[in-house]
Amino acid sequence: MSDIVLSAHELSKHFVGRQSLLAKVRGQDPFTVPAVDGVDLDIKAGETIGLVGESGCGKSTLGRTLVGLYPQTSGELSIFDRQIGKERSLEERRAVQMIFQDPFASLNPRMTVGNMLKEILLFHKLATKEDVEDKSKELLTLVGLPTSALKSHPRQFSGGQRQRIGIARALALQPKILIADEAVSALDVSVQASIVNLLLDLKRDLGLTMLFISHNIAVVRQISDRIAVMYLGRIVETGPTEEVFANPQHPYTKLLLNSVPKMTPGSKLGEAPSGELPKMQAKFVGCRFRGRCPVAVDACATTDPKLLPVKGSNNPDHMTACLLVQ
Amino acid sequence: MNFLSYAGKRLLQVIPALFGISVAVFTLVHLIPGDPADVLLGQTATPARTKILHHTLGIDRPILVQYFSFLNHLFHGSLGTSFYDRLSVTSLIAGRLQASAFLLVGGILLSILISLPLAVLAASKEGAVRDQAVRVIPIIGLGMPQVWIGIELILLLGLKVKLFPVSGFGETFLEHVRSVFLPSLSIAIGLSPILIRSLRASMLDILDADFVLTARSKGLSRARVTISHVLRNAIIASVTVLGVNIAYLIGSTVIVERVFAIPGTGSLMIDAIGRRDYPIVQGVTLFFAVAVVVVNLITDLIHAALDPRVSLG
Amino acid sequence: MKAKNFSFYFGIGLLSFIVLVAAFAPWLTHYDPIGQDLLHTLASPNSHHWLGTDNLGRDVLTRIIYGARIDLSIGVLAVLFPFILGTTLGLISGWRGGWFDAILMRIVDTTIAFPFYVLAIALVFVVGAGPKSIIIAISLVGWVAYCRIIRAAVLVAKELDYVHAAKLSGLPTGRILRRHILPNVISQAIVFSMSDIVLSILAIVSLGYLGLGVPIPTAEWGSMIQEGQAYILQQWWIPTIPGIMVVIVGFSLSLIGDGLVKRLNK
Amino acid sequence: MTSPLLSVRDLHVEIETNRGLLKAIRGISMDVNAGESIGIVGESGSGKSITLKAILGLLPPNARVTKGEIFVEGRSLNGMSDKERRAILAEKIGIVFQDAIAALNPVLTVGTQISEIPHRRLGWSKAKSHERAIELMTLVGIPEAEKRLKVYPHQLSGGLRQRVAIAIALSGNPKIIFCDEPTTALDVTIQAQVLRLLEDLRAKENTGIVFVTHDLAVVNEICEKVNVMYAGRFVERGTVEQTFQDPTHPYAYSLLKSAPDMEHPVERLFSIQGEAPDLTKPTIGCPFAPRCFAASEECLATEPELRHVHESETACHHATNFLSQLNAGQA
Repeated sequence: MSDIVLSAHELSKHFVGRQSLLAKVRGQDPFTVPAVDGVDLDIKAGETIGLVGESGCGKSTLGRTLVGLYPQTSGELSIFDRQIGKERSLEERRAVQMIFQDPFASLNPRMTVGNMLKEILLFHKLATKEDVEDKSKELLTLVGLPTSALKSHPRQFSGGQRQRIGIARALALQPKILIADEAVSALDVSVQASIVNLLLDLKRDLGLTMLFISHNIAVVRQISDRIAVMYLGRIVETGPTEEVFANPQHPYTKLLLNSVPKMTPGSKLGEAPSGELPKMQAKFVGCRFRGRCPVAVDACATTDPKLLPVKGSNNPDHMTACLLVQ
Repeated sequence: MNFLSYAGKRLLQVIPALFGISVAVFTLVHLIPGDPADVLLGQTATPARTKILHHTLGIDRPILVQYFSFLNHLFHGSLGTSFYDRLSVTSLIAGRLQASAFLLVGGILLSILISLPLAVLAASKEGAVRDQAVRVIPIIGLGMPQVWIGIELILLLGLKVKLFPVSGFGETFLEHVRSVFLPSLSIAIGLSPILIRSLRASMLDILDADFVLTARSKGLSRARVTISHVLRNAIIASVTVLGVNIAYLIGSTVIVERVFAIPGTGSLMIDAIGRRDYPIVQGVTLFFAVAVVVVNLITDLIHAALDPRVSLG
Repeated sequence: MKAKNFSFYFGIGLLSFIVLVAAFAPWLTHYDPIGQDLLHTLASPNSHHWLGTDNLGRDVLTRIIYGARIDLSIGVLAVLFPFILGTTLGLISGWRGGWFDAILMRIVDTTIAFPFYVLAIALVFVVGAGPKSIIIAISLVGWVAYCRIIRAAVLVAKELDYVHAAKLSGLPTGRILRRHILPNVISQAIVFSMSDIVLSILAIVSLGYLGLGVPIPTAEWGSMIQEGQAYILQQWWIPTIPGIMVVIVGFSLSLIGDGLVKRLNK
Repeated sequence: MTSPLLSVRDLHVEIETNRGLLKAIRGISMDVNAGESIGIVGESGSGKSITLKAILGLLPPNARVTKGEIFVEGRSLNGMSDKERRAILAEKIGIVFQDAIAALNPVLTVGTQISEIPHRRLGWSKAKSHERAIELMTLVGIPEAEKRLKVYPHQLSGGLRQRVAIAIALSGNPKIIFCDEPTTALDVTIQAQVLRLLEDLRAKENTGIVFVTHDLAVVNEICEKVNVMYAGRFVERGTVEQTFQDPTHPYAYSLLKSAPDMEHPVERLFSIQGEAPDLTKPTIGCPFAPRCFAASEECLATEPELRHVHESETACHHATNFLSQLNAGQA
């Protein structure tokens, strides 16, 4: 069994705009938004991949397509080399779980924490009536919560504690891979740190494989082994974290990294990037970053660059989708 | 130009609703137990005469054919003829329109006059005594039957104090207004609890909005902030709230016309019910439904005209 | 907050008082609600008749009490069926969407286009007067409100992450609807049902006034107002008191409704 | 030394909530001069954005300033009529909120809103005000300003809306702009543009900035001085270099160590246990004591006042340079 837990090949998810009856009758093709437009991604067991990008780049849509909330429009998805279709078996569902961003909307307010965990454990026959209580307590301890939490409702917990409950729920199904969609973005700095530490512990103790989606680049660097940078539905650069941070190759990655305010004392604002955040168009000709790219050349207008290893880089994993660097 | 295209688009969307209404009204009348001929002929009914009457009334044809002839008549503006006085329903309704129109306009104006100031007063300081006081009105007011409000107004303002006429519609414009005042007031009192509650909520949203803070931070006087920032948003909110409650308002005119004996379309319907005059019941019900759809369309268009966020594309 | 709880319990107390009085009517008043006493017609309130007698000599207080039975029972019954039908349809159309939702929304749009009273009157006219047909008429119109409230709430709820999580854990749709969606949306329908009972009573009263309600001589607040209108000058209390009773019932139900909003959305 | 442009003395604010009376601000004092850039950093519930609103008198109906005095160029605002007070404050201070779509009136065009102060308050003619609006829009970097006068807020992107909000704040040519988390809702590259804009304004127009945020990195790059706020009070004040390099208050120190640094990932982030205190209940002793690694008996008894420790001011009985001690292996 190969060590690639989850792999996507040429994966796309296009949202079709609502079309008035009239437009349908006239046969106009509806306005489609290619939120995810041909993404290749392989996640190895025990690895944490950080997926970064600005709003509208499609990182959350990619996450929700991988987990199965959105059916993919085209391309293949496979877990341990077994391809999964649009309808997933229970087994396949259990394999990929998600932690959500908003601590207040990710837990059913009407259910106690205990009932929530019991419901899924019993449904998937991961526990029997007798030992479901103990199993639930184990999960709570695993995420650093008191076992007394079983009897309380979500409203009695702080933001950080609710995220821990969300993690416990995801882990209850013993998933092969966990997808964290902006899991710490709604938390204060101090609470954020405790959740990041928890995820790092789980990775160490359980060998957890994770896709960590976030717009917060400092947090992503803290937690990821590998980084993937997304822009307008495509991965434009990917590679080991230290490698990408040390010498970013794709112009957008460079722009992104030096736009981030730094903590080191004395560091002052760099040159301000120009241009607006572009809107998603139905079709792109040539490289999608051309409009804002400071080093664009004529060729960029015609060829749509693929994700290829960086020229002359000693690490084959370090890939980028830019003509000038392949 | 694109406001007109927006209006055109909205008009197109109204057609399915009108079609649905015509089907509903048609089936409604055809569900009536018993045979209209029995009612019309009464004791003199004989199989032969009933058969002839069925034929003249056209109710011996298959249901679908009847429906299309009903639609056909509709397109030519005829809602059939009354069983009793052989007059066309359309002309009967037209005769009563003026009274209903006065009542409706009076009801809307008084509702706004009562509800808007109270809602703004309550929303100006949430939780204050005046807010609590205004919020008691809907709690008590929701339980007031329209009929009862009418009768109490007759007692208090009509008979005891003789300020306003308690029935009829009068001849001249001035008499119309005076005689429509009490019924409009009773509609307004009936509707205000609902309006106050939703208007207050919309006012609170506006007054809590950050742009009011921005306006105040500009050092503008309270009056200026209200006029150029709060007012326009408040009007948009009021139009929306009114639009939603239009059907309830038009419905209450039926009752009020009966209580104050006003010769409006509502009382036309009630009399027709007494005499089991189906075509009139069918015609007036259809008229009311169309009226609601039209008024809703108007409030939609006003809202679109006032609120730039409504895309006119 | 003390005040908030007080008004909630005051509402419940008031309503239960009225319900108890209506239930134990025969023990509370020995008069027959429709028994005529033509010797003492239109008597003003006195020791025998605390609220006097009406134009047929019937004891007004007794008719008010028996009237409560009719109006409250019809009011509640007329809300039950729409609550269940509206919630179910709203749940399905909110969750499934597609053609089911499109058709249902067309039906809802058509029903809403009719002013409530006009449609109720037409329906009672079709189905014939009497309590049973009033309940049918109100129910045929009333379910629409519940359907819209629940559908709107489901459309919001199904995008929340705890529903996504339930889907991801492979729970069947039925269970997700039953344990994750319904408990969170039903509260809005329950709160609305409080004011809906009042609306139903108002409809009964109005239908009674138009002669389409509960047939005379049964004691019912609407027909009492209608009959009492003629005597408004001298015996003003005959049409006024039944109206006040409806206001009191409305008042208590509104208090309960507001109290429920606090409790259910806590 | 001329008196500071704006100085706030011992500001107290209380808010009525359904959980009781919340003491949101328990004594804040600060001075702001033209051209200065001061950061107010704190986590949610620390009271940082209420401070700005309290100074400008923009508190919601259920909140009140219960104590404290505000001076503008040495003149006290206490005892002034509400109208007078608003006029003086509006002349000197502009404000930018976090969510520009909510802070701009949805039914008025961008041009009208920017030209409102010149036209309504400064009494300029309509034409002159529109002129000024275009000037301001260009100043804040809105391309084709002329064409965008007639546009409505919902038709603009997040970045452009925030620039309009800044243009409005500048329209009364204030000496200082209060910024309440202005870039939190923006993407990183757009945030960089807006921060650069604020920096240029300070350099060119000498417009001071009071910047409220929870993002320590932003304060590090744009502010000269910083006030770290906790439970309604400043717990540490000083220059950014000093405070970031060598924090002297345990909370400031912990906050700096729990924020992930883009350039120096660490093995494990420092996380502060427990939660911020509930300010509807009276606080005894130092509010941070229950979560503080350096807490002692004394901390539970009396709440420390701000005092000078090295170059910064700190409200802590055991204030010391934790970082340097740590490096020297003592803490």
